[in-house]
Amino acid sequence: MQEINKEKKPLIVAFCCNWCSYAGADLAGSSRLSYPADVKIIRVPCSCRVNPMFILKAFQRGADGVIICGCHPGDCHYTTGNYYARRRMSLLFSMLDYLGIERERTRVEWVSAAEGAKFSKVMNEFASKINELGENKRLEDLRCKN
Amino acid sequence: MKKIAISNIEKLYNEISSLQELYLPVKKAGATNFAKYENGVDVDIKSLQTVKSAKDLFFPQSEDMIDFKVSGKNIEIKDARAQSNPFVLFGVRGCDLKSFEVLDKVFLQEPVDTMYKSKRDAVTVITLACNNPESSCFCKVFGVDPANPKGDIQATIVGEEMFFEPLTDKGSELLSKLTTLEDGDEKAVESEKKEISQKVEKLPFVNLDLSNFKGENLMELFDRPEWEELSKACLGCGTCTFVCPTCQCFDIRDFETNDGVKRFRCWDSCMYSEFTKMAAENPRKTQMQRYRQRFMHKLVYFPANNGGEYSCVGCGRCVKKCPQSLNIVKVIKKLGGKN
Amino acid sequence: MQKIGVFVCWCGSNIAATVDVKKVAEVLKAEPGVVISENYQYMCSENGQALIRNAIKEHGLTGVVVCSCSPRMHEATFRKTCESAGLNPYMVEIANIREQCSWIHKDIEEATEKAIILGRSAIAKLKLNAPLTSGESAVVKRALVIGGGIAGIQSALDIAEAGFEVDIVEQSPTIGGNMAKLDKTFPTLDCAACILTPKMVDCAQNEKIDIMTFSEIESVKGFVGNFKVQIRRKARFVDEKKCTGCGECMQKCPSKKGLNDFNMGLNTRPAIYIPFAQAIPNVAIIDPEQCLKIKNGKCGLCAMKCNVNAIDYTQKDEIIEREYGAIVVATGYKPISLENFNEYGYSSYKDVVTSLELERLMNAAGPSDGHLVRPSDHKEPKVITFIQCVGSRDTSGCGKPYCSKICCMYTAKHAMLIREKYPDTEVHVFYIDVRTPGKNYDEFFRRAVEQYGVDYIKGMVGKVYEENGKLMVQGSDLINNEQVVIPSDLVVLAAAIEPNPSVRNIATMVTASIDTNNFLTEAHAKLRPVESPTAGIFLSGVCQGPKDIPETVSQASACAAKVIGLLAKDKLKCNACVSHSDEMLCTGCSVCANVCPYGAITYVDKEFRLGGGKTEVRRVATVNDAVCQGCGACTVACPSGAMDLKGFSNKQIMAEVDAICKR
Amino acid sequence: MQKLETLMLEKAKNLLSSGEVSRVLGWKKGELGYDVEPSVFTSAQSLDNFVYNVFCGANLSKYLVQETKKEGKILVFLKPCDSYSFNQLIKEHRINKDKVYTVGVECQGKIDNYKLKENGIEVVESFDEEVDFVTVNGKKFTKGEIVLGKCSVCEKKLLDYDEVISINEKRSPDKDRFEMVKKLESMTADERYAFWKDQLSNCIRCNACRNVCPACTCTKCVFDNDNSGIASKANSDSFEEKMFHIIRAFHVAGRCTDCGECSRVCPQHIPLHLLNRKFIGDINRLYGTYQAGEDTTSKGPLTDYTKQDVDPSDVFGG
Repeated sequence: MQEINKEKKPLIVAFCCNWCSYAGADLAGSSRLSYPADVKIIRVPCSCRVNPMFILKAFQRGADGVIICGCHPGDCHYTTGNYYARRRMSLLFSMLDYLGIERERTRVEWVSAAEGAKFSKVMNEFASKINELGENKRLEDLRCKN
Repeated sequence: MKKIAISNIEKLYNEISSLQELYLPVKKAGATNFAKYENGVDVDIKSLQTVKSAKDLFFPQSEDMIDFKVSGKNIEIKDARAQSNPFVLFGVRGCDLKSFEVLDKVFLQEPVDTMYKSKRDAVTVITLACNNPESSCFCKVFGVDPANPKGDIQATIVGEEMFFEPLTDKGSELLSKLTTLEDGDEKAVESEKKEISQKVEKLPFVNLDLSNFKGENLMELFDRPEWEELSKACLGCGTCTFVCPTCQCFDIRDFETNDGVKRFRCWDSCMYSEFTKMAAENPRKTQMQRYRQRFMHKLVYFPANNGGEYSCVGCGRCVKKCPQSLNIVKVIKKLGGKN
Repeated sequence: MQKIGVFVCWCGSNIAATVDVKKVAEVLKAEPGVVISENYQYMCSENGQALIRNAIKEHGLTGVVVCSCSPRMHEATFRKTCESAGLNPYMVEIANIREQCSWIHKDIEEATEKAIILGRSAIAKLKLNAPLTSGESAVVKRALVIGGGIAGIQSALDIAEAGFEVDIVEQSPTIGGNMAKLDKTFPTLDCAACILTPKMVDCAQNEKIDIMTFSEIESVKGFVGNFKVQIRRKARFVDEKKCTGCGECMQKCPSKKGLNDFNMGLNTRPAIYIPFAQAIPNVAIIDPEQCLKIKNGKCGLCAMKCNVNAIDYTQKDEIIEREYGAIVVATGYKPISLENFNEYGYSSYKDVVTSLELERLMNAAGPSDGHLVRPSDHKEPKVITFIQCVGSRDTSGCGKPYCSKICCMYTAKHAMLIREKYPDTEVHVFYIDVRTPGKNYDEFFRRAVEQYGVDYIKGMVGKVYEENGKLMVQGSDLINNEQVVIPSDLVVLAAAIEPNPSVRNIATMVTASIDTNNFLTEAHAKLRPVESPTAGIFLSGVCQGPKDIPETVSQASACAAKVIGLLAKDKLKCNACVSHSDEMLCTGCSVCANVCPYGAITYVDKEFRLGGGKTEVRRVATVNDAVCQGCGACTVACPSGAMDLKGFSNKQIMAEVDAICKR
Repeated sequence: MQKLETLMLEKAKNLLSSGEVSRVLGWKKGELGYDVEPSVFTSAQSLDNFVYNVFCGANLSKYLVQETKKEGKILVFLKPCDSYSFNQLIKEHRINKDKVYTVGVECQGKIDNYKLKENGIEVVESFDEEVDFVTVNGKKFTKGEIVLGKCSVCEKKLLDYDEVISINEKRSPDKDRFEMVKKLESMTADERYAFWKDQLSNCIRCNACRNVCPACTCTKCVFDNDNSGIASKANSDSFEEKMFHIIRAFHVAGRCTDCGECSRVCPQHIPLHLLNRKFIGDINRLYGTYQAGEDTTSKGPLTDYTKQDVDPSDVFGG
């Protein structure tokens, strides 16, 4: 544990659907298209698997930004999953905004398996936005901070 | 006897808080609760009652106990109990003051609850007489005199002035340090107290009969069929227990932090279906059983074990706050005797 | 107590050049639960796999974390490795430290730190993994084909050819569908009946094929490999087994005023009839609305005339239940109703016809014995005007937004055939675009214009009205930029086609998804075009989208190949990462079933013990493992948290979140 | 208005005596005039305490989840707002409709006890209700002054019932239902954050909002379930207040009928309905107007979609 650099760097949790976006992230990797190491990816079968609880939990634990990536609408491996995800996230993000939590901390992007470049671009942009915003103060749980 | 003009009272708050931390009723987002006095807070001594009772100061809703720090396969254990500095609790009404006696019986008996005790020892209580008791008040039934709450210092509002009378050494010591106060006359206070007592006599629930609530009637009361109807509308929420000044049940829980575990205790409610979850589950399976437990505890079990002391102080918070208008008065009227 | 092994792969220098793999292995070794942590040059190599296998045996590992390339690359490999060493294959987690770490970061310290975190996250998830086994279900080796048009016929023949039994359920009294009504077919101009009827006969004669005409699907239950289907065999009042199709009854029937559906209502037929000469089955049917015996008990001539006693006026609908392993939907199309297109005068003038009606008018077996005459006065038309895209590519809301695809070609065919047979007839065609991609299609169209002198006018028709016994077609000529009015004898409308309306009901029964135009949705637009997203449901022909005959036949055969592939299996291995419902938490609210794209969730009333000898019946969800594909939509829709996904459980994902956020 | 009560009582007595129903779900008189409580009556005699007046704000439909599991049929009186919750519960298979006899009753708005207290009324000795006014202890109020928040914006109608008891046309709402939501939306993020921080930090996690909510009928709530990963009993940190209320609002999104019970029962007067109403407003705006509980069959907005739905990034119009 002592090896880990404790200097406060932004932390971004990315939920990627297995079929498109996770593959897109892999393609970004095999194309050597870099993005900040602040981005950590969690593989889920589909964007519709992402429960708002996971997103809040990530913020509670100290994430500064959360991004959900799925197949483009109409291309879902499970036909309709991302349509549900789209509605759920639209409402959730709007609610977070309503509570005064910076709206830029959450994002949904559709990235196909062929869009390695887009994946990298999205992550770079998102990471720099989160860097600008700085530490997540409005949805933090002080008990989790060391 | 000391006094201050109410128009000047901010000065008093400032003076007290320069000596010790001061907690008093503060209105925030439309609700009044005890909170720390700080610049800019909206002190509310006009409201008769805070939503949460003053027990919050000794037995807060949630309180850290132990920290476990985990590093690789090592665990380090740290005492996380907060040390309490002396503080002043201002604006305590007679009912809440009475509740401290009840809580002391629970927490200060062996084994002493150190977390409670450290805060209880640190406090100087300034009580406040109730100029205008409400229809939901029935503290007199439980032997409380809302005109004479015996704190370390007893405060009474008379007209545009507030009077202070020290009743303990702790009270005298604090009062002697307060330079913003001037000398006051006892007569005004006496007549105010009389007026309050007269008001109390006119309250609708002032003559509740408790005579049935005796240890020897325990089984009979337990089996009364009226519990079913009394509890029918109960939602099983914890409002009554959380606003109650004498409810003292808690749960001990662990919270996983980023580098270990925080063990804390927090209020629990016997009204919850998850309460006293044992190997299998809550032994009280129906809401009726849980509802009965709460009132049997306050009116029968507790007095049976504590020299006849009821663990209700008649503050009437449950009367005001129950979402479906169930409350202890309805129970007493049904089962207490000649009501 | 968990015993976890961590295996960090160098991937040659792919990982090792930017990630300090030794350090990663060392740091992860200190994690609670980890008993062994190794690094190796190529974990996927035989030696690397042997390292894992040995460690599993030596240390009695309960789970394995491999820090390597993407799980999309080698997850299957390492699962097999572990399985061969006796560990459940689902007790393996991969930390992607190549594609998502070493390849995108340059700084060694940074990449190493991230690799450690990804490794921790995998460990955290693995600790909550449970051994999973894929369920198995038997396959009923029989297919159901819904619809007996050319698509259904072709699919059925191909499936039967492979040795499996097939039932064709057709709602009309004969198979053959729309193709049977066509005269000639493009681009070769061979006669439709000549190529279709032999296939129909093949079906009838194939002992693997059971044809159920005048029948409808009543209900579908079950799932891939195990469908239970109820079929309503509607009463035809003629015993199919006895009737020889001699036709004697038709001659004698006194009630002859029924509209002949087969001829698009252009002529009449008796109450007892055989739809057309080559109908399969070649069996009569009675229209009860028209039959005097059935309506008022006075007649019975046909029964008297029938030598084989096939007539049964009291016959009732019958419901039979059969089991199938696969279902092919081949419900086809119908031309749209033209009631929204009054400007073309279809309902006002007898001589405004649809293209399908024209097919019958030109067909030798049609109402005019193949002699092209106007329906109104049976005179030969001298000027014929075709109007294209009637209701196709129409975004006004009156018609359909899509291109019906077949109209350009069949109109060229019609024009050509008319000019060929009646060279003195003038033929005009109003069109928006002429779309003729396809083998020999454009050549075909050009022949119509160049060789047969058909007058193609680019422009829309404003209206059709009658003047002096002529149908005046008023339209714009966009190329010459002028308004034209063509006095015509016959106007032919290329009506858009739409999915057969029965498909909606069928889609609901088989839980196949359907698009806004009522076409069935394919599992993948490009890669799985003949499968529905619902496992075991296959799409053949126009029910999936507009197609011409060659395309339909190719798709029907492709569809059959998929069905054969399924029926050839004895057992189906189900997806192991499926949803499941915690019955103690489920409230039976149905929210989960509403979002399930596969219809995998059903509800049962179940009795639960409440304690104290009391019980309570509650409605709870159950997931069919064979049908669930594991998307997880239900898990988020479920407010009580009763629904969870194996392999990607709420707790597992939250453990990953926690591990990532620890720092 | 007292006439309504008489008609209802008559109906209850008739149905009980005819054996059509074995129980009646309604409201029972309290001790102070305003402390009316929901109750189940089983005999004509017990109906002596039956009451229907301006203090019957409590929504009765949730009680039917348990009541319809019992033997026999139960008569329930449903105000317009209760009816929407009732329908939603039918849709979610939580109530057995065969065991309920529904009677829709007219409602002209129910009094908020807190507002009454603010006006110095401690015990209700007498009151007179008109459509637009109510006179309590001789003091005349316009309805807008003292009715529950949910009633001042109520647009709900009487729906389908076995029977309806109604005399007067319904009072029209005093204000726009989304007024406060819009006001919050027009604030800056900092202002909104400050507003909710003040409000939610008062939360004592008594669960009254959850337990009264007719959309919260889970056998075990995720917050009570140690296995859910988000179980919590107290707001030990400011995060947990938000977590609880966001997740709760999300779980009832598309299912919440806006019955306003959450705000009515909150001991700290947190305007919790503003969270639900935010979702309702967003749903109406983004996916077309939808009123949960208006029918018993339609798909809820979160179990439905269109291909043209906006992306989350476009929700804010920026």
